[in-house]
Amino acid sequence: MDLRNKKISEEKFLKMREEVLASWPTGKGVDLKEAIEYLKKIPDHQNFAKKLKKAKNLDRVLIQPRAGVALEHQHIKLLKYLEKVGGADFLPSTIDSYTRQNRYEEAEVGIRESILSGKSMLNGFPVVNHGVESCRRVSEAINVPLQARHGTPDARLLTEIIHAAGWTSNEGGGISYNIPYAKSVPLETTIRNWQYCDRLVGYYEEHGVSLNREPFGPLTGTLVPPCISNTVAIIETLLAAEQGVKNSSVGYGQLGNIIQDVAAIRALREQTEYYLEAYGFEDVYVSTVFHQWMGGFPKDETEAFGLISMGATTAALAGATKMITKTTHESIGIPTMQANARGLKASKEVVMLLRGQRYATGIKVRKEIEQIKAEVDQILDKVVEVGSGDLAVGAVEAFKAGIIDIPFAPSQYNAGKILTARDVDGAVRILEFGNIPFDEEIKDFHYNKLEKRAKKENRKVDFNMTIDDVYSISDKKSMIDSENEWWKNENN
Amino acid sequence: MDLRNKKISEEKFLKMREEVLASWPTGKGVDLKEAIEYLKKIPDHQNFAKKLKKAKNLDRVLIQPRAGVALEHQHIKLLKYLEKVGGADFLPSTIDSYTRQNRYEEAEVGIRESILSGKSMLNGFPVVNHGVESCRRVSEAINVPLQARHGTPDARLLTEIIHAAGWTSNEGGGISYNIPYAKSVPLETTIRNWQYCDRLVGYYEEHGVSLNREPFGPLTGTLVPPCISNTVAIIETLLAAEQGVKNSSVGYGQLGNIIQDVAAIRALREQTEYYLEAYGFEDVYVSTVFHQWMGGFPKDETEAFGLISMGATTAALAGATKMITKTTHESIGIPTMQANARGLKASKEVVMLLRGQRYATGIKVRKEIEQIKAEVDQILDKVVEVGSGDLAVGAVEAFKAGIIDIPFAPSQYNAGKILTARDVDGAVRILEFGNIPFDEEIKDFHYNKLEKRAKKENRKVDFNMTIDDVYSISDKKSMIDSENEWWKNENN
Amino acid sequence: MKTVVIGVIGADVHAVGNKILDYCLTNAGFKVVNIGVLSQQEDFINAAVETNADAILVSSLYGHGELDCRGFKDKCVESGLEGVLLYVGGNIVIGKQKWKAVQSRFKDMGFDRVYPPGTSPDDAIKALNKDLR
Amino acid sequence: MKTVVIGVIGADVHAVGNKILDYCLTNAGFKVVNIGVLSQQEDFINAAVETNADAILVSSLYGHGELDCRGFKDKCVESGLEGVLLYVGGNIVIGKQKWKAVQSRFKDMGFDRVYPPGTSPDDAIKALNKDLR
Ligand code: B12
Ligand code: B12
Repeated sequence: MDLRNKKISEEKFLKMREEVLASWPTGKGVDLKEAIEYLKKIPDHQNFAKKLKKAKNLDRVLIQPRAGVALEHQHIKLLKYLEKVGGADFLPSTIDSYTRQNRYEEAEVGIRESILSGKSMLNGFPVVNHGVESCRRVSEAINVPLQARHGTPDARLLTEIIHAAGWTSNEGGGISYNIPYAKSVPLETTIRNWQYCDRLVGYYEEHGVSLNREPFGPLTGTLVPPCISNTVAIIETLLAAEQGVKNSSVGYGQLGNIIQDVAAIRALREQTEYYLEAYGFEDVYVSTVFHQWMGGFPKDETEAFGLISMGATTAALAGATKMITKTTHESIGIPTMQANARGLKASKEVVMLLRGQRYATGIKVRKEIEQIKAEVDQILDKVVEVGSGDLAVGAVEAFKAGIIDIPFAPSQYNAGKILTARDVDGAVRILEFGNIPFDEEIKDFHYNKLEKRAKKENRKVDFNMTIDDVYSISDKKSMIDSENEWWKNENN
Repeated sequence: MDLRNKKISEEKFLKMREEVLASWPTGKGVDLKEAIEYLKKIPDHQNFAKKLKKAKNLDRVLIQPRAGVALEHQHIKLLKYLEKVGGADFLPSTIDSYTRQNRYEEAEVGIRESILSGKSMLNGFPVVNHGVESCRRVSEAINVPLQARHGTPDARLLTEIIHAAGWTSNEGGGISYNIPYAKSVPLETTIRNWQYCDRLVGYYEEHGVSLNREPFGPLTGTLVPPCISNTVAIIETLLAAEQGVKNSSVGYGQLGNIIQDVAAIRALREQTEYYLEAYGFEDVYVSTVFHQWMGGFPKDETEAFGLISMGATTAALAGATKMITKTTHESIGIPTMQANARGLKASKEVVMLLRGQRYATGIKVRKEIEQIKAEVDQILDKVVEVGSGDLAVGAVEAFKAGIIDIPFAPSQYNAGKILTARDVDGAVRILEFGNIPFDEEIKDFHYNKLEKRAKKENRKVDFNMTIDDVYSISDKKSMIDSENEWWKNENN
Repeated sequence: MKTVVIGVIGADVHAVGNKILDYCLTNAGFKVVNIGVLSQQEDFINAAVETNADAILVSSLYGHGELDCRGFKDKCVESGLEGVLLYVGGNIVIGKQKWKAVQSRFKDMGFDRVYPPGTSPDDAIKALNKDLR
Repeated sequence: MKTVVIGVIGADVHAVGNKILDYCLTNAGFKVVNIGVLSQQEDFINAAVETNADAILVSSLYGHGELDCRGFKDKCVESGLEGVLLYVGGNIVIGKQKWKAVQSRFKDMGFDRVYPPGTSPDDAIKALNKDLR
């Protein structure tokens, strides 16, 4: 393969652009020179990269929802509401799933049907169909920085349009927007696509425009162990830095054990910074993103509030820079704007209450940080090895060999051999390693943790544990049943 | 004064009982012998004391709401709902304020008006007016242990009735049900009254019935520093133990800084056990109670959910045995049963999620524990000193001298000189010590913490800080305004 | 300098708001006569008569406000206080109720102004300044 | 042994429920033909024709279910699959909507059974066992 982790030359990049912009009519609306001027005029507090940097001195977690509907005026109404009523510090535009698969004709149908039916028939804002002018009206209607959030294997055109429209951040990456979001797109292709997206950001940076980039941390959102998601985030940050990205947010999805979650965010920040330096990038600003629980949500809205606020508490204790909030409609469908604002408000209440507070660096947190770091190091070493020193090649080869393996991912380029489950404290551990290259010490650590649970619950460590844990956050019925039994048992 | 911390002799006690039972017609309904037989038949999982003991092995915080309405059948309906829908592990009967002041005639009016108007015109269940038989119907209608929660300076008759009715726990104490709940009742009187209540429990214990007692931890619920509330809880536990109480729950009201809250609960448990042993009581079982924020609540129901769930997270991390939950109606009025159940559900979700998890014993928590313990020791030493070795006398004298001083308390027997405010991390510190007998080291500690905040906010350490902090949890408008300013400031 | 009597009525011991009202009203230039918590109608009236007060601010937080405030205005009139302003505030009824209905019930009882939960002291001061001009 | 085709329709990549349905249905004694995520109507039909399936279980989680399922029944009939059971489940519409209305819209489209969010695999198995007896 001719994939390489190497900055795309300006000449080659500008040539590639022509092709990309020609792939759908709205591509014509992008004028790079004019866009640079436009972006330079955006005030600091509406620039994602700059607001994130400044956040360090505020001492509380900033909050951002997910949100997107089919039509421009309704999308604007939604975002304004989330800013005013929800108190969002950053705003998103979640992109619809047709656009994510570059099916712009189907997105067009969705837009038409939405106009006809009077309600959004798309699960997001179809940014490519709307084009630069429309997207500028969106970002100009609000007072906080705006980011595209999607899950698009080939987001090149999308990226061109949103940045030209003054959206100062883009979520995604060659791995994180492929393996959880596609079935049969080769990793090589998506890494290349995202090198393009990052190169565009690099181009803007070279011309004095700061933009933020954020790999998608939680992946499938379902029992992904920290070592896997952190490894992916670090790789994508390094690949982005190579293309000239200067402001990176690395993300992580809450798992539920506070110690593990706090440790994962800390390890993520520290190792990302460490590896950036080791790779010679000394001017990349790193921030962290904590996603409230990304797996199946409880149906009951009150329970959902408990989960949301508990996630917010964890994010605050971890000292994450930003938090992506969930809503009490999560298990049902796209939230109403009211429900979305409520998720923000409950979260904001918590992070305001916890301003300035951090989890004390107890021995347990420190041990967990060391554990995660050791695991990430072992995986990353192997990635570089199978890539013969090239990180991009290594990533492709690592997935092929199952060295990186993401639970429940739909992609055929994912080995799908890893199995995970919770230990007695609710931390996510690995029960089936597939080809993840851990030494015996690490394997024993996971094994012992799960054995302890197996003993306590008088069962075996097997796939049934994994299945139970897919439901353990969303549905506590069985847990409550067994508690009720427990109270009646004389011998406890 | 002839007050002494000394077990009331059985003879004297039985004589006192006659007088107490004669003070209102329903007193006749109490037959101690029959009550003992009745209580012995209550199954373990409905006995407060026994369920608390067993809870140690469950590894999660048990939850209990506040709740009480005027009429029996509506009160039963309410409790059943909170058990079934809310998932309460313990149930309460909150007693109305007329009963608390022994104004049984007015309570009678309230009952009549409630029947007429079809809604409860009392803020609780008037237990004395209803009498033993009615109260038995209440406890028999539910499947979890039942406790009276009130705020009654003279609860002797109330206590007789509820225990005879099979309610296996009683909240209160000579200090905690006086200073925050009365204006002009001498402390001597209430300590004596509560010696009686505790002696009754001691009598039951002597006859093979386990009952739980719980001093009211949060006092005025408003910026009470841990050293004060822990001191009061320990004194009341020691006084109760002297009368024969064997199962004590010591309580504490959330302040908002997680490290301080976790430390306070841990210090409370450890010091209560320590002092019990030092006083020669080796068979008293101690558990802890965490009250979700007891001061002014946010009006917005979603913000209230955030606060409630964040409190639940803290309780879990602290490893409290039991938690008293709040509701999203808190700032408005007595909650509907639905709102009450929602408070329980959000809380239960959190404690279920955090089963088995504890705050790692980091250095910060340990330091805060030592801090609180040192403060409590210094106050308690002085209490014993001014009591010439007698704790009951010491308590009375200590309040007289302001050695113990509770912020915002209505009682004229409270010095009311202490002032408190939050430090930069939101922990409650003391800015005006009045006559609290701290050495310079401790005073400097508080002083420095508050100075740091004063510097940060460019203001003075004074009563205005206290006032702002009375509102800082319930109303974040000014905090949000100053943040908005902050973002626009170039120099941060 | 205008004189206002403040206190918390009935068997109510909520002291925090009372202490803060005292502080803020004093700061705002009123002469505050604070009879504290657990005050009966008679206590308010006696204090107002003795100090020749311009207004009585009744607080009720604990839910029994409706029972405790009945007949208050009549007693005021009997004691020659018909000209004295009568405000009530706090959490004056039990539970979450439609505010309009609560307000008019208390207005019918003779209160000049009726305040919902969480009213800020500033609002009280503004109203007093207006009504007592 | 009865054969069921399962898959996730449209541009939908939600894979977790699909993998779990596969496991549970197999465990319950069905022959499961899993065409996975990002499957088009044609993919379902081809798989059903090839394997002579007894039922097709369509999952849609991401909200476009209504757009993606239009005309599915007709295509089935065209391909000679009129006798094949047609279930749909997941989060089949956008947002929180009245379930009764949603259900009847999908029944009108020709689905035999329509499932709300969070349906447990056991419910699917029970229904299949009943309908395929
Ligand atoms: C995990 C998750 C993701 C992961 C998926 C990873 C992966 N590749 O699998 C990620 C993060 C990548 C993701 C992405 C997106 N998601 Co998503 N996701 C979820 C989430 C939180 C859990 C889904 C899950 O795994 N549940 C656990 C499994 C076991 O349950 P299940 O999927 O419901 O399936 C069970 C039952 O429903 C039933 N069942 C399923 N199908 C059928 C069929 C039949 C016939 C029967 C009988 C039963 C049945 O059995 C299954 C096993 O128990 C849900 C919300 C929730 N449920 O809490 C949102 C949710 C499904 N996602 C949603 C959306 C909109 C998206 C996105 C567009 C992005 C976004 N909002 O940012 C993208 C779409 C990408 C795409 N093109 O599809 C929405 C759908 C909205 C709607 N319908 O109105 C949801 C409901 C969240 C929400 N409220 O907004 N998502
Ligand atoms: C702290 C507190 C307590 C403490 C009080 C300590 C003390 N001695 O002061 C303790 C724990 C002891 C307590 C006890 C009880 N409480 Co309490 N308590 C509260 C709480 C949480 C905060 C009150 C407070 O201090 N607020 C801060 C101050 C600054 O605000 P404020 O009191 O509202 O006063 C301000 C304004 O209202 C206004 N204002 C007040 N009066 C007036 C008058 C006028 C004319 C004007 C213009 C303005 C005005 O100005 C004040 C200053 O800003 C409230 C709920 C809430 N608000 O969140 C419940 C609350 C008042 N309590 C309540 C109840 C029922 C009780 C109890 C019966 C016990 C119980 N449920 O367990 C007992 C009653 C004891 C008794 N006999 O009175 C209920 C009342 C219910 C209702 N009205 O329907 C409330 C609303 C909680 C609830 N939702 O159930 N409580």
